[in-house]
Amino acid sequence: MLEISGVTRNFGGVHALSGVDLTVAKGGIVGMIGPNGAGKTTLFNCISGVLPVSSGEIRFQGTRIDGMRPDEISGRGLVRSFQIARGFPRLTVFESLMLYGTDQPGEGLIQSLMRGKASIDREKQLIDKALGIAERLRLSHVLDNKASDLSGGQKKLLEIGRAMMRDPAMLLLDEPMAGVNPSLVREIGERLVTIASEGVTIVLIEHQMDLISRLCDHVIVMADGKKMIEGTFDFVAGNKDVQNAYMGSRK
Amino acid sequence: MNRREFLSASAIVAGSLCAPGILRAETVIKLGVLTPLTGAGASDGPRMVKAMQAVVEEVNKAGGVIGRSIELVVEDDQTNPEAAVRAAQKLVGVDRVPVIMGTWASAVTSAVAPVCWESKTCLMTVSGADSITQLPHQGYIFRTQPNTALQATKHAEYIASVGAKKVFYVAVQTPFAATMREQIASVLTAKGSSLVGGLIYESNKTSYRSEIDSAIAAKPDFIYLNSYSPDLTVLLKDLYRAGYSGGRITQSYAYTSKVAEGIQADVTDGLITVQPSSDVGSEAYSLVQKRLSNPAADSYEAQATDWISLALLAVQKSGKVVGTDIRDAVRLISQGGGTKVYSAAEGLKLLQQGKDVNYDGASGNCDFNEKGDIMDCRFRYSAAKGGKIELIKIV
Amino acid sequence: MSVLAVENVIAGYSVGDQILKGVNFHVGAREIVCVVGPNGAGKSTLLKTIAGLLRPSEGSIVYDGAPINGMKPHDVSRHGIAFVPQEHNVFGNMTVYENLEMGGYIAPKHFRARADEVMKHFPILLKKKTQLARTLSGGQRQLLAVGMALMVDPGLILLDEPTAGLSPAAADELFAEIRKLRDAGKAIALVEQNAREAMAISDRTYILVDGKNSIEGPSPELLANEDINRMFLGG
Amino acid sequence: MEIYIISMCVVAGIYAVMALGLNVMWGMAGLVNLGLVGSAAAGAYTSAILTKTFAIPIPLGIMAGAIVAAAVGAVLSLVTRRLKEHYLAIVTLGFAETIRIVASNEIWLTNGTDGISGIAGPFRADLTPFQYNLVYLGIVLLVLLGLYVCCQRISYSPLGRVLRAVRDDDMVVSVAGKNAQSFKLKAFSIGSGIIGLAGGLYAHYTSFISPDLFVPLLTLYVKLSLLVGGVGNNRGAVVGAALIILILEGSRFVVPFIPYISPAQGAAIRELFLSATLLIVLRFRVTGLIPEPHDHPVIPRPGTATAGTSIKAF
Amino acid sequence: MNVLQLIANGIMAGSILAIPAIGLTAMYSVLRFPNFAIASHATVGAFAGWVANSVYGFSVLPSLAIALLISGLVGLLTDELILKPFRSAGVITTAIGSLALTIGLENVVRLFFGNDLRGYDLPLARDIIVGGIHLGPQQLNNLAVSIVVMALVFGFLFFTRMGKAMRAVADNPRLADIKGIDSRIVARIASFMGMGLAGLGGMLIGLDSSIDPLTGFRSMLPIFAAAVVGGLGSIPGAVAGALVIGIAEELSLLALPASYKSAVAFIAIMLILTLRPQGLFGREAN
Repeated sequence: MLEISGVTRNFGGVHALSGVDLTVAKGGIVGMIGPNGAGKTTLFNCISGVLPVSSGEIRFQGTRIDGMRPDEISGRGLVRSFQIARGFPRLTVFESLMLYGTDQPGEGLIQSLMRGKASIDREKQLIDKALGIAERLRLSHVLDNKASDLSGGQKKLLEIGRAMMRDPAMLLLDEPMAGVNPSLVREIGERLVTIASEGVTIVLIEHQMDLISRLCDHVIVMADGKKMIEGTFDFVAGNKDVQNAYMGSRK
Repeated sequence: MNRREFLSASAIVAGSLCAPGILRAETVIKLGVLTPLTGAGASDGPRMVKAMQAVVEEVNKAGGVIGRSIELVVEDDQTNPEAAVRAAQKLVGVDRVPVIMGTWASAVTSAVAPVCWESKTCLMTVSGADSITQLPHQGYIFRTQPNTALQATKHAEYIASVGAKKVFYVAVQTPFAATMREQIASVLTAKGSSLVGGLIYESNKTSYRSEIDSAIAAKPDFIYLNSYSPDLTVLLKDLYRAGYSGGRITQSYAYTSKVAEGIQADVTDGLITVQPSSDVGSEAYSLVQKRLSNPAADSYEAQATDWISLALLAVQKSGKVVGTDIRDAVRLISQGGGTKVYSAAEGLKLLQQGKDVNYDGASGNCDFNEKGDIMDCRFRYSAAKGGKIELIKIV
Repeated sequence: MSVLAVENVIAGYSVGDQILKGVNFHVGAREIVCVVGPNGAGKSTLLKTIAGLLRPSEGSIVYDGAPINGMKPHDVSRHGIAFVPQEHNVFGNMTVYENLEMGGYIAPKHFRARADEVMKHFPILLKKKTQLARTLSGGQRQLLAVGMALMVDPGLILLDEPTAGLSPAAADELFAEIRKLRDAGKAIALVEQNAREAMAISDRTYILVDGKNSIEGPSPELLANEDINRMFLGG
Repeated sequence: MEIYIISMCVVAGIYAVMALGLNVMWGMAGLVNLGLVGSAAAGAYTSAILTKTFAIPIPLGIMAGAIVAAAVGAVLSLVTRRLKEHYLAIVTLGFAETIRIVASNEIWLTNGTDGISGIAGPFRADLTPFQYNLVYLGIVLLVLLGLYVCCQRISYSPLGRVLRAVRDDDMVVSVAGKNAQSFKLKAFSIGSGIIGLAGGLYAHYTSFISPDLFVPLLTLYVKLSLLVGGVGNNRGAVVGAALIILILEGSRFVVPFIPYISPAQGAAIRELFLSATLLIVLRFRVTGLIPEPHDHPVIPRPGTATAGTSIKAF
Repeated sequence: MNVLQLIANGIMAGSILAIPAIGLTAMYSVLRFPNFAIASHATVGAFAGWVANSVYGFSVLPSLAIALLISGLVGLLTDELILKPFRSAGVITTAIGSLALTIGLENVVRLFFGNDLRGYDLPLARDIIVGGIHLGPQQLNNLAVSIVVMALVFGFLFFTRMGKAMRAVADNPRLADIKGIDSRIVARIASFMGMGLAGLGGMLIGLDSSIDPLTGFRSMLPIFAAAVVGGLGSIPGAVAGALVIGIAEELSLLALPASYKSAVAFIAIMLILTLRPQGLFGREAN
């Protein structure tokens, strides 16, 4: 579904990504782990079009997407979240969810001035959808709060919720559970499994190994701007190099 | 702001709007002054206000007009047409002045002109754009500044008469800059001299070296500086530095006594200034010099003196403080066969005795054509010497 | 006897969003204490709160017998606590030597002697003395950041993920330097992702979970504990 | 007196229209624009030239002016698409100055610094000045009301939602699948078009325009109107414009009571008064007199107490 | 027209702009908002220098020092009392506050000095000709003053402890805070220095022309343009930007009427910023 070949990205001479080759098949949850600075977030930025690649190719569902604008990539059903929750501090949670809705005729000038039926109908559909997602993510009670008033964990939930508003084919989640309290972590985990079972492919950057081991069928390990190894969690965790690079017992 | 705060704020403002009306004494005649006190023209406006106030004081001391004393209501036009229109609306709407004097920038005059003629208010101005008197103003506009053709012709004749063969024209960007150039060129050619080049520059720059260089490159023996004070200072300094030694001429309103104070004398020595004037040894002009204690009273001060004098004489003549009557009376006291008078006070005395007067002003004879332009005038040429201005001649 | 005593501290970036929900934390003299825990548990926030970048809404922070909670960062640093943030911890557009000077801003008298000492300690800094800090490699930058902290001869050094983004070799080197500092008499508090390695060089470890102390104890003991290994260290 | 108050209301109304336009750009989409007089000039000149030279009806002229101004805004948005806050500010300021300089120089088109006079006003010849002002006030209020409704609708629509999201973080807007650049362009053209319309209204009201009208001072007044009224709030834009005119005009009546000052000093005190008032208002009401509403629902959400708020949206 | 002469004129014009542009950019790098009050402070400096020179008879150099000192002090005071409370409200609000302040100060000057044009008591000298190019001694003096001031500013920033602290705050305010640098004091120094340089620039502009309450406002746009083109926050950038503006305006005379001068400068700015959105010497925002 997602094919990445030979992707590099330089920041002023420093290689953040130095030739990443990997493929993500349709379905399931893929974990992406690796030490800080391994290039995981940079890779997400490149895939989502937020950063241009320096070289290499990225294909999504067979179409080349490197060089596309972020909105075009998002429009193809590839949606991401951010590691440090980013978003719209002056929008309410509800508005933030609604914003992510696809196919909104009301975003046109004429429709917004006329309050056309098409836009109102679509708005109603999106409201139902947003309310449903808020319910599932336990955000219903904060719908009218500004996003800037949310706790760190709630911001993370909002990021997931926003992404789900787009009915994505693939979700790239950058540490969605960081800073979320443990009971909710379990809940989000289950939610992700459900989402995945509905046919959404999820790529998940995460540091909590128990989560990775529980949720992911497949794990990709990144180190030094490259893919190091991939496989099942047990396979990966058993690898000496991985233990050296990630777990930190080098000697 | 909540509702109550808003209401009380409105009440205060409404109160202040009404206050002048309450305080207005029936006996006072209010005349409007609309002139730049801030913005680009701000160095000229206050001078004109002072000149007018000096006349008002003199007349009030002598008993006023039609038995009433005079008060000037001064508003700032900010040298901006938008602000000026608001100020003009206030003068005609609130103070109900029959005459507005003192607009300076042509754009300001053109902008307030419709407000004036529609409210039947006279407008007296120094603005130079020829288009102003072409407006459909029904006679309400009086411009004491000679029109471009008149000025250009007379100035060019003078320049040719002092023997200049190659003249260069430098002008700040104004509505009259380009037409003046054409007129000067044709007169010069007719007089056997020539215009070797001209440039129109942008105001408000801190240096005009390159402009001056390109002027000097044409090797002129005379340069016409059609500028306002801030630019003129820079131009004169840049000409001096560049070693230019030919003749220079400029308007007296640009080279004022204040400007002279700020520049070293040898930079300006030999600079010729010109201003419209009536006669050799014009009595009106010497009265202005005395009244303002300024031997180098410039064109704007002279014109300001004339506006207020004309307005007061016209009120006395018509016996009414009404714009339309003033409009109709101006020509009755400024031209024709009456006794020549050179100041408002003098003229008022004669008018009160039932005599006819013909006001000859500090800026000229003040004879207006049907468009409101002055018909003909002479020009007073002076030369800067040691920081002072010495009369050369009046032509 | 603790150099630093943090008691029941509650703090966060905005009202109603507390990240530290009652943390107790002590650092003794000549001791490396390391703080580990999952992302978002409040490890960095703890250090920032001690350094004065965040004002605790409750609890007390006592350093060397004097309460320092609520102080501004520059006052905290004058008390002898040197904080090395995780990112942006050097002045990129200033030279290495100028960075050291800024590190010792509050003690200008001893600047030259200290700078020489620090550069003797970290010879790479001497070599790169006149280079702009942003041209240094990640590891060199971290060394410079630690070097800047040493310029004030602090009693306590707070290090926020000093090995983040470093190559294993550079991380090893840095950890070795941290141990040397401890041996030279400094108290050090260390937040690390690189949990095992950090615990290996530290004397005591705190594990924070969701803004609260979860487990604390001597590092070797915790490292040897199977459950802890599985739950927090991914082993 | 009445005619003066009416004419000031006309001017305030035109300021308010400009403030509404600025609010679309700055308040909703967060795009700094210090060159709004450029848009006003484009609108005013277009309408003046078209109605004068080609004798087309005034409403059509004003509409054409708005369209040209919107196009100018679109071009400006494209040129500045990579620029952030302060850089955008200086470039837009320069853009407006460039338009003014072009208008001063291209005499064949704009009549240069002479300006264009005798621009037709609706029924102007058949009315007394008082009636004319009254009629024009009616027109301006009608236009203002119409635009206010339009701006409210934009604000309380999915479009407004996207614009406010662009204001917060245009990168995340892109990730949300919206072309942030095209929305910035939309905001710039809509705002610029509204300001151009105000320019046209002004031209036909006073019958005269010249390059000197379109100086940074006017931008400043409109900017201050919105800031004092409340950035991001259409009502704030209108109230702020009224307040600025109230301060500008009200000070005329206060200053004459100060003894021992010359007229030039009086003018200085008036401007000081303006600047002090603004500094004080901004100091204590940073969000303006009518702050931006908390949320902008498009239609009421079922089962919420805030369902009533969308009545504001018309 | 002689291209070299135009370039020389452009350098002269630019070097005067550079001084206040440095002040603006220095304040920006520490306080992080574009301070429009630079215009009124240029005027304040010009008038302070004028009082020293024409009223008290000081010669030009001490008058320049007084211009710097007075406008610096006024800058320090107005920043502390008026603008500082705005800073928590955001960049744009502070910037607009500074615009209101500039109108206020301009009118304070008008209130006391009136609108008359004033000139400094300063002997003018004719140009000297070097290799076919006219150079004015006064302008060479101005250039020299500009260069000395730039050197002093650089010296201050790179060789004094306070200057380095200022750079440190500009570079990374939070880290500077951690390292014990009191940002309030640095902010005061930045305000003093920035507005002092504005005042000095105002007087230099006045030396070449004349002064009135609008002296600063007239030059505000080119000063801002210089700082922005160079990259806000970069001092070499401010100098380069000022030279670009100065030279572009003069060179435009080759192809366009003089009345298009400023427009050319703005088009140059737009071109440069389209190619380099962060300005010539600016660093790319993250």
